[in-house]
Amino acid sequence: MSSAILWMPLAFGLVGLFLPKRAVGWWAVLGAVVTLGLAIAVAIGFDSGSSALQYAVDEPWISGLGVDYSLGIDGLNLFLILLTAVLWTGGVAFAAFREQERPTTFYFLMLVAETATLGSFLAQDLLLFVLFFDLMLVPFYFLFGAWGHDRSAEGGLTASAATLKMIVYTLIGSLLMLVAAIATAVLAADGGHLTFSIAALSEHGLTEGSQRWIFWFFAAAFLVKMPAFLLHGWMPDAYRAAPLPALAVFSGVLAKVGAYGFLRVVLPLFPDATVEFQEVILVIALASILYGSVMAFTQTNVRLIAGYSSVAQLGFITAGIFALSADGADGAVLQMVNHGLVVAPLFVIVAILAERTGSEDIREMGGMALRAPVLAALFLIVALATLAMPGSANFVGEFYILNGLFEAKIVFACIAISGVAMSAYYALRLYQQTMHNRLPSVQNQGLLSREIGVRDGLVLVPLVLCIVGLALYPQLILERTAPTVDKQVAAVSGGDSPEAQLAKK
Amino acid sequence: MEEVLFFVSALGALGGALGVIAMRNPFYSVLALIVHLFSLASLFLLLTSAFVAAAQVVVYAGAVMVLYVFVVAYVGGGGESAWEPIPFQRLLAPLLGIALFVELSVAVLSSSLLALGTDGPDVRAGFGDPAAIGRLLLEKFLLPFEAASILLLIAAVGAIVLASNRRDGERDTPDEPSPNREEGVSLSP
Amino acid sequence: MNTEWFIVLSALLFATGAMGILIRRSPMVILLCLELMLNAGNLALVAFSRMVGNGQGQVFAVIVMVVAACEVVVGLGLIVAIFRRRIPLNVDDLRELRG
Amino acid sequence: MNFHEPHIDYAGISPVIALTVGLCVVLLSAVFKPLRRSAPILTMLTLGVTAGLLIWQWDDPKTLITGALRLDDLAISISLIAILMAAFCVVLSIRERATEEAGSGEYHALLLGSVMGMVLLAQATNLVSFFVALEMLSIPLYILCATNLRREGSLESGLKYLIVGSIGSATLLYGMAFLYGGTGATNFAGIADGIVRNGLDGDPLILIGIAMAAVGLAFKTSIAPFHQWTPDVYQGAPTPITAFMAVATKAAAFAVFLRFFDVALGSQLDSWQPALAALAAISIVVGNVGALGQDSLKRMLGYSGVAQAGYMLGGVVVLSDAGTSSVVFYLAAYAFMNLAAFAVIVGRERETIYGDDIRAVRGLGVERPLLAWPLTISMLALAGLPATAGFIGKLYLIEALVEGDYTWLAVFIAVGTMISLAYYLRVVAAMWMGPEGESVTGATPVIAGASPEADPVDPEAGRRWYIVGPALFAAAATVFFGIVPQPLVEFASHAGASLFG
Amino acid sequence: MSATAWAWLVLLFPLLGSIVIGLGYRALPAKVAGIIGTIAIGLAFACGVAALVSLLGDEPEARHHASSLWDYASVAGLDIKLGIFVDPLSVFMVLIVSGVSTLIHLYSYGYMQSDEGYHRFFSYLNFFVFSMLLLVLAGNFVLLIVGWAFVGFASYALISFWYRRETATRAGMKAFVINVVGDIGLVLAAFLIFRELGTFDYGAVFERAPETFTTNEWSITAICLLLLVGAFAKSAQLPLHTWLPDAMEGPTPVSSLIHAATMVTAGVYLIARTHVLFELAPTAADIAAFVGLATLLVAATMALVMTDLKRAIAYSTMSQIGYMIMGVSIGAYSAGMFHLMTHAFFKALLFMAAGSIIAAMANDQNIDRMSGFGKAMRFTSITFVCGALALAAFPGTSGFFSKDEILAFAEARGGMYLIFTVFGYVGALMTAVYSFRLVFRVLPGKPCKEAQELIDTGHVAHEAPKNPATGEPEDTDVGFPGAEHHIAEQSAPMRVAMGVLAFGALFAGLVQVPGVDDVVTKFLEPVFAASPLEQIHPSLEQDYVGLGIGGFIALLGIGIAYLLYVARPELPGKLEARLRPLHTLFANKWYFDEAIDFLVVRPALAIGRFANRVFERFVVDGLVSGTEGTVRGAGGVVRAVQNGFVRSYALLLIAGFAGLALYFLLSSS
Repeated sequence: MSSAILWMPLAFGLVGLFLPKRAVGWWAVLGAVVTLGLAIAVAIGFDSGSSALQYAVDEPWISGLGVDYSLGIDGLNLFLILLTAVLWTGGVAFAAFREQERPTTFYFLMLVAETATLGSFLAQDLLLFVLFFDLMLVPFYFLFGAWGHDRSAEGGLTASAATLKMIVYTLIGSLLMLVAAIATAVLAADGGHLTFSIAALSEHGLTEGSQRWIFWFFAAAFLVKMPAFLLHGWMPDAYRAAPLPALAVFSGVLAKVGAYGFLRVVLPLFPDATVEFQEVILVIALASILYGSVMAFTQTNVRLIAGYSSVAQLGFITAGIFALSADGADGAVLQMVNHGLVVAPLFVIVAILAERTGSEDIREMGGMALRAPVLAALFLIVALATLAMPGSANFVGEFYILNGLFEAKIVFACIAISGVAMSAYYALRLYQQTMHNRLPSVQNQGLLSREIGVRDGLVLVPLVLCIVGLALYPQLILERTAPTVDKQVAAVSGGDSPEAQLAKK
Repeated sequence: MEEVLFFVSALGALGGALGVIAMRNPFYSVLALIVHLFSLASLFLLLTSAFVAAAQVVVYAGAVMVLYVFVVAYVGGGGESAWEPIPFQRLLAPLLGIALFVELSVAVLSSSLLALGTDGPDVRAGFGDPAAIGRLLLEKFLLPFEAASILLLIAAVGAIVLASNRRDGERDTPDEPSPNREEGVSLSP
Repeated sequence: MNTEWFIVLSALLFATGAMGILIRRSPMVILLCLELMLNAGNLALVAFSRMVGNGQGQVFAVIVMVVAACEVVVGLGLIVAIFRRRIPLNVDDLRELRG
Repeated sequence: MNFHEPHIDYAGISPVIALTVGLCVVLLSAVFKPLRRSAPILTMLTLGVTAGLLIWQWDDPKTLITGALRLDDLAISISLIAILMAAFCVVLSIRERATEEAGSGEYHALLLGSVMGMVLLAQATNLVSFFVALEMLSIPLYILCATNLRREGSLESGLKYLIVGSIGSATLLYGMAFLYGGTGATNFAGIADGIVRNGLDGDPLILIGIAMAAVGLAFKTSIAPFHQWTPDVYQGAPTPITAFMAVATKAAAFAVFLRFFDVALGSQLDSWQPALAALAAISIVVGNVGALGQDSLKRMLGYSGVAQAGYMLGGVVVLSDAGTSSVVFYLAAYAFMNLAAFAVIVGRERETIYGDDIRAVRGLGVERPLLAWPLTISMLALAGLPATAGFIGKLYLIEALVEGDYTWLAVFIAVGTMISLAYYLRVVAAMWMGPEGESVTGATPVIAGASPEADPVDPEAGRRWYIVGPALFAAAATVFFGIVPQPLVEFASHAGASLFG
Repeated sequence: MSATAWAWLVLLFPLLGSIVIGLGYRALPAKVAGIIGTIAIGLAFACGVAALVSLLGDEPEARHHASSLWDYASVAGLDIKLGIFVDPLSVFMVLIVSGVSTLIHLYSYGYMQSDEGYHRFFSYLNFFVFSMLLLVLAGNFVLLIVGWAFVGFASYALISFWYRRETATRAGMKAFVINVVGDIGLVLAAFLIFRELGTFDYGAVFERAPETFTTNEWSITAICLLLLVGAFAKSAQLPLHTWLPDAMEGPTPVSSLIHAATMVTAGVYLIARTHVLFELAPTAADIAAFVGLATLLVAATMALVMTDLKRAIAYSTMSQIGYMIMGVSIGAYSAGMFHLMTHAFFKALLFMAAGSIIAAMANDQNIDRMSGFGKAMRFTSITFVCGALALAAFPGTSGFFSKDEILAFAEARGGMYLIFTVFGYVGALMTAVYSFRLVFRVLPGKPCKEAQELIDTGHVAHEAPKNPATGEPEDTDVGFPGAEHHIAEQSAPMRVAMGVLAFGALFAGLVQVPGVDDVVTKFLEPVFAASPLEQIHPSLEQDYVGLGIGGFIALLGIGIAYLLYVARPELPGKLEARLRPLHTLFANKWYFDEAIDFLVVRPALAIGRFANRVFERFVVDGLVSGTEGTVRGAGGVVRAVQNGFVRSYALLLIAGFAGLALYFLLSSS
């Protein structure tokens, strides 16, 4: 089953290469939908409450190097997989509604990207994880570079330059991670049988000394991918260059892989180092929250507002993970899903706005709610979710994160929470500047204010419904993820379960 | 006696070598090399390796050098301008030469290998004579021997490929003689 | 006569050859310098062969001579070819490829 | 005089014999007019037979001709790689200007000669055969580089290669002399005992010998700082030849590198290991930074070759089973990656007026997808991105390095790879993301298009089977072994085991 | 049916109404939407009554029920259920909220008629009511926070209802952000509570708190202070009050419902709800009381000088809430809640009346331009006077009793609490003055242009409406009352609403007249029974003395107002001239906005600019370009060395060899 989910998009993509140009878009949508169906089936069949791997596959792949093809689903990745499937369906559909140049290649790459992303979530073998982690970038390199926008006119970079920056920057991390991963396996095996299976590796831990540097190699990869403060240099240019359908899934899912990696790999494998460097990472996370928020409410380019806001959001997630308490981590996982569900529609809306105004600068937008009440309503919901309005699942996520952080490191929590206020400001500012106030200029009013079409509605509404649904019942995710997440955290926090932590109170 | 011979031929070899690199005109360099080769041959004799000495004289001084002379005569030995285009080359080249020499000699002199200090064991007669070499060539070193022969063949082919003028014959005799041509003529005996 | 003497002499020749390559610009002379280096190697081989008292070094030397001859032939062939292309016979002028 | 003829295992040397025969036949074909056209076919035949004989000898190690050669899986695997490259070189040479210049027969004969040198070098276990084989490998290449006689660049590369190469081999020879002097033996095993017998552990004489041998080999494998011939020769030589020597020379040289330093000098590990590691690091850096911003693709690949050699040297440094296997694996992968790239370059060289300039591949994604994909895959593979053999190769190397306690070198490889992205992806960008506007066959470019040096343009070259075929095959293999590496890993581990098992 | 079941229904109807109207914004005709909205709230009120009944059904000490639908988010030891908590306090609030809301919906039904955004308005309004009810019914702190934020959002949406008014949208943003600050306070409080008590559930918290905390220990004090942050932000207490006057940008019914009657009193409710905690942290409670007092006085001073009708009333709201906060903080819980109720009535009424007048003035809110509406709009002016009387605590009106109960309690508690009584009366005086200042400025005198028109034609045709703040024309298509605007006075529903409230304003006080009856106190008894402060009861004498003083002050204030604004109209100008500095201070709202702008907004923007212009460019990008530059530089070196001279290649080769050899020689033994 895991394998089916993993390879389905690729299979469709390959077939798509031989279809006529007109059909290929819909074929890709079909592929995404089928994958989504499988993912949902898995989610339904998922045995909540158990922290064990389900739908596990484990075949030797390169026996010579101890690399196995082992996949599996547990609370940690279940909903991330679902998220991936959902967002890709949305993104591909959104693209399919529009003319793409060189469609065959475009959709092929989109589907390859989906497989790669799913792979990095499904992989239970450290090296397989690294492999997919790197592979993810390749299709996006082409998507951003070949279908992206050339910003050199606006004093930005050309698409290819921007993406080169992105891929080099992000691969810095992941190549070091490759070394680190191998080192982990070799040191753990120390002469014995070499294996990369994460489960097996977490059995016999490494010495404190080697954990230290290996931890940072992994951290580098994950923090860049998020991106975290000071490592986000690639983000603005790449975000401005990227084609929106691809960007929607990119910032919706790929950023999460970093956070996911911390939970999946770093915590169980390098517990001592994790504890040792907890503060350092927390500081970085905090910086990301504050810096991201500040930048977000000074930007005027919608893409960058969204981009920096996700820097801040990922900061929250990281903070939650490194609270090293069960509730913090639970919140982090929930928040990963939420943020994905929020940021993707945000970019879809950005695309719709850009189509109407012909600009991505909020100073040139405004007053759209008048003729497009539905769009306004959908946008409003998304915006409120973005600012983690209490009552939204995002709030629950942040609440858990901050609560965990509050118990672990009270000061950090108090600083971090100021990010919430700022998020309120920038999210609402984005909404108001585009939907409310006067129309900026007379001549393009008709263009400005147009209701969204049924097709875009088909993409946007389901996503918004997901947001609303989760808002009503976040427990849906929490109760399934909690067992696994708590296990991962227990590996670090000296194995006292949440109940035990509670008993201390 | 032996010493004298050694020093004489050593000086010859060295002088020849220096001549090669000092002479402005390639033609003279070739001649200097021939001197060098002969004195090497005598050194080989000192080392009781007659066959090598003979080969040295025949192969080198005989065949190779003749080839050289022909080519030099053909292309003409243009002298070199004194101007050195590469920065520091003039400075570094000798330094490196000296460094090499020093390092190599240090390696030899500071070696703990006792045999170095000796003339080597006294060998039975016929050491290094054609028969001995021949046997070695046909027994132990059969393969290199054969390979070397193929190598010669290849080299010959290569020389043909590079130097032959069966394609574009017009290129053989340049319509206006190349500058350093007369000189070559004047040099050719 | 000590083997050391021979080796030191060969080292000297080797260095001389190397130096020659570095300072001479005519390809012919450079080829000659290469010959010097190879010959230095030969001298060392023969000297050692005498020292250790087996003929292998001498055989090696003989084969090296063959190899040297091959190099010379090829080198001269190249020189002729270059001459045909009316390129001045000066290695410093052959620097179309660089950077 | 009593003469014991040496025992000769004809099965063992059958590959060499086959090559020799083939060489002579091809050479004769040049003489008889009617046979002129047949030279390529004959060459392919010879290579095929040789390959077959080698595979026949697989997994049956034996020492040949009084310890001159040792035919084991390492030798065979390396020889096979060399033969593969040669075969593709033959295919790519169809309609190549250089073949006409040199004459088809001679050209292919020289190629076979070089292959023979490689086959021998891969098996050499004796200083003399080592030296001869090395020369037999090099001398034909000196000539082949120059065979495009009309191009000044070609001649220049030939001469440069000859001069610097001869210095390299002279140094090597001198080093061999010292080793022989120190141990009184010429075969590797003998040298190993000699060092012990004469108590020369760490003796300057031996060490200098090692140093000089290392220089000679480092030169052949184009390790910095002995690499400088590489970019020039790669750029100047006819592209099929570049493709051939880029991989085959490295392969053979690395084979003897491994064998010589393991069998003969294994005992001196402590003294040469750090030095070689340093060299590896240096060439990783030099190669990668040198390749940045190169407009000539062949030149860029030359520099990247330096870097790749640095990676592989890592496998030699650790001197272990895994190390050897990883080197062999990487060489095999490298063969495919390079092949795809060079095939495309050959094609574009012939159909555009830009030669091997990066402009030649601009907009290739739209114009010639069948060439664009192979080049893309090869670039990504060289950059070590996943789902290609390049990734597995790096993985293999890094694993060997970490096991050999050379993690810092592994980190160097990672860093180098990052830098390399900048120039590999530049090519990819040119193909897919280049400004669509300018057409490739536009106005005459700045480079001397009209001069007599210019090769005739064949606007259809990008569609010819002998260009597209190899490109697609190599790209497919690159991806295949990226996804199903097991067979290649088996292959490589045999080679490793043959040296250490 | 149990009380909780009814309570769920109370929540259900407004929500349904909101959704139905929202989704049917195209299908439903305007009137229908209005009717649905009103009915939904009416039903909510009915269910509230039902809940009350069933609650009165059981024993006084058993009058609290918790009920939950499903686990909202409860893993890792957090117990967050979707649960409500029904007890007299919440039911009391439910009744006030739903009751007043019903009337205001009724009023809006008429008032908003000519407005394009009719559906949107009612959808928002219903959603607000839902949120407010959720707030009061919430069974745990998390849900409280949810409701708390929802009302904040609803208020934002309604303040910037005319979303093409820059002033309106800005005001909305201000309100929202300040409210978020409040939410953060609550969230942190919740964290602290969970950390100390391990639960968010009201019942559990109030149970465990007394045995967990010792009085005034830092943690409980911190909790209470954080709760206060939330309460102050919501109830517009100093210094978080600046959003309230701006909130008057919204349609008048909104001001009357959200920013007078219900939402702003949430803070009072919160303190009453968590009184258990506050009694454990007297310090915090006293702080709250003092803040309340300060707000009461400061706001009153501002109300004295405001020339904007609605803003003046808004300040009076602040000041009245000051009374309530003061009351509940010093322990006069039932008194505080009682004042909350009466205030809801008369303040809602005042706003409605003001609304009618403003509508007649075409949204011009400047009282300097108003006069003579007494004749023009009889009904409105009568109700207006009723409201003013109640606000001024005219003897016998509802405000009279409720306010004095608080002050009397303060007196009874004695000690430093006497301060509150004294200043309370000072505030009362000002209250009387400013409330009748409004009355005398607007109603009597020679009718102004609009009023005159009204008398003549019965309705006025205005020129296109303009934004009084900026003077730019409103674009009426977003739902701003159009030019041809029938005067609200005539529509029946509004009259009904105002009538009922006027009745309430005048006579609601009679439900507890000292010595006669004490319905509210009795009803709320069970909630506060445990609290020690509940034992304090002002004696009857204290009560009546208080009432006397109160009545006298009220009359005095009205007198002063009459003197100033009717008998000697020139006096105010003189006074103003005399007390120039004081007046400017008041008129400029004590410079609170400026202070906040200087302390918070500007620094934030400055940081943002720095981050953008300097940090991002030089540090973040510098990191990238720096590395890149180094690498490329190295590349340049390599290529320079590759100079094409074969001899220099040879040189490097030999040099390399020399180096290598040197290394080996040195490493040789």
